[in-house]
Amino acid sequence: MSGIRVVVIERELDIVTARQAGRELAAENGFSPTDQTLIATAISEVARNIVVYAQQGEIVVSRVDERGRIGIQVIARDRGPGIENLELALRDGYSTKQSLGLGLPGARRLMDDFGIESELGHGTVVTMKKWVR
Amino acid sequence: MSGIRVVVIERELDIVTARQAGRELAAENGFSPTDQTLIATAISEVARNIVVYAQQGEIVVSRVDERGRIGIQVIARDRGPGIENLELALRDGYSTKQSLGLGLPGARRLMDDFGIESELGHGTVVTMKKWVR
Amino acid sequence: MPVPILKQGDTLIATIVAALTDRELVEFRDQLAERIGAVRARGVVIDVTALDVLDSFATRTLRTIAQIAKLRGASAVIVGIQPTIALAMVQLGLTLDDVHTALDLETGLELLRRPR
Amino acid sequence: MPVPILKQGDTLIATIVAALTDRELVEFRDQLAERIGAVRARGVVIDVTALDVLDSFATRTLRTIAQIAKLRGASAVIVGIQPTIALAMVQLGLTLDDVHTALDLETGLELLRRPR
Ligand SMILES: Nc1ncnc2c1ncn2[C@@H]1O[C@H](COP(=O)(O)OP(=O)(O)O)[C@@H](O)[C@H]1O
Ligand SMILES: Nc1ncnc2c1ncn2[C@@H]1O[C@H](COP(=O)(O)OP(=O)(O)O)[C@@H](O)[C@H]1O
Repeated sequence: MSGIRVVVIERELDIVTARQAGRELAAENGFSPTDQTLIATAISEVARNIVVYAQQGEIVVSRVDERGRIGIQVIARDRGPGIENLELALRDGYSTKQSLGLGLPGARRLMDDFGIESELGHGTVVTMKKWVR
Repeated sequence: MSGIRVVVIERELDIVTARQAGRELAAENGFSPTDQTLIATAISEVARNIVVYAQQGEIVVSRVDERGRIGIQVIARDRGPGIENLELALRDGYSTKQSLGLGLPGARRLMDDFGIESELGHGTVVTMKKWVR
Repeated sequence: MPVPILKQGDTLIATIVAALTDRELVEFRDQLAERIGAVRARGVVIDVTALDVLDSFATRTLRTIAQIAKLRGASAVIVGIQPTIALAMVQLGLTLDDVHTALDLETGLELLRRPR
Repeated sequence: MPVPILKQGDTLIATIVAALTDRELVEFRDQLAERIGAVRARGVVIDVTALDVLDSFATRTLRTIAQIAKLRGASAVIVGIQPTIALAMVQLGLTLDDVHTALDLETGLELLRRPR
């Protein structure tokens, strides 16, 4: 029951690896099958964004324990181009690649906590958590 | 026909208790079944906000008599994180949890009077009234 | 209180018998998604006649249930929204535009029997 | 891993047997479009039972496949979306409104046999 997994993201296959790592850690920490799928789906979205927009980066999934509350934390981190307008990027349907634009706002809905930091030219960090119910 | 009820809000079940207390008081004070439902729905929204955003707080429903006008007053009070931008929070569709964002603006439409005070780090108080027709 | 889900032919009938907490509603959502598969249901009727309030959370969950049913190959119909509750929903700003609705169980079942 | 596409009468049955990368999904899309012509298919069933996740990219690709099939004269049905995956899709904001869905292979084939 190790508490942390790091998946380097640089190819499409790594998206699958990352979401499977997240699902396994969630299963080990008592998340329901439903929540395992929600977490895996959120990871898939942010991992794909790394491949598409930043080419490479990493996903770190870890167990968290905040004042007795058990959960899982997902950090998606890259040194890509960054996001110019975070408010826009979090809006349903907004996409600079004419894709669905549901990745970031959707991941936010799938998880309990969601935060994003980005600096143009320096990269993006998405931090998400979900708590065991 | 007591004129005041206090419901402590700290679990989801308390949302149901609070809206039922509001409905009963409204019924006792001559509100139509339609208005009873509108009041109960508004209470449900502000009570859920306490559970979701502040974890705990209370709902106070009371009979009011302002210069012969009979009504019901609902106060929803918590010591949660407060609301940063009240104007935004009252806008249809605005939500920091990616939910529908209709709770506050909807409750305002359901009631006759609606006021909200909030201080960051200190909590939120919503005060609403509806008059017997 | 769990929501009873009955099977009638290839249709599931779920009758919400009392005010539900958010958690109970979410559990009902997940059970229904499972049951559709277990009984190979082609239609689902959700009777909300007994609900005291349909607030934004409940309405969103009902819409989610209808969308999940569709992805599982079943049509969902919400029946029994009472007049005062319908008014409250409209004033809140909730419309269920994309969800099938019918007056009551009978008309809901009729709606499902039509060729889809 | 390529997606096997079988022919049964005038119907193609494609079974996704494991999590697919984006590229594999796109290759599957293009192969299916070809095969519809090669076997003169009137219907296509895509079985996604084994998929671990249906995220926004996969859902968009499935919708594209259904639309391509339509333009090539074949009806497409997506079958086997599991309950937890259906929930994740709805929460993401994905609904497949315009695409036929059925519980499993059997009901999917049934759906295609009905007069179109
Ligand atoms: N890691 C990232 N690096 C740079 N830009 C990003 C990243 N993730 C998201 N974005 C930007 O935010 C927009 C919205 O992202 P998202 O909601 O996932 O939708 P989509 O990927 O379908 O466009 C993207 O179109 C892109 O411009
Ligand atoms: N009691 C509260 N304490 C802190 N923030 C609140 C409270 N009530 C509402 N809010 C904030 O106001 C926003 C809008 O609330 P609301 O209109 O009820 O929509 P929703 O709850 O669907 O987000 C919420 O997303 C939240 O950020």
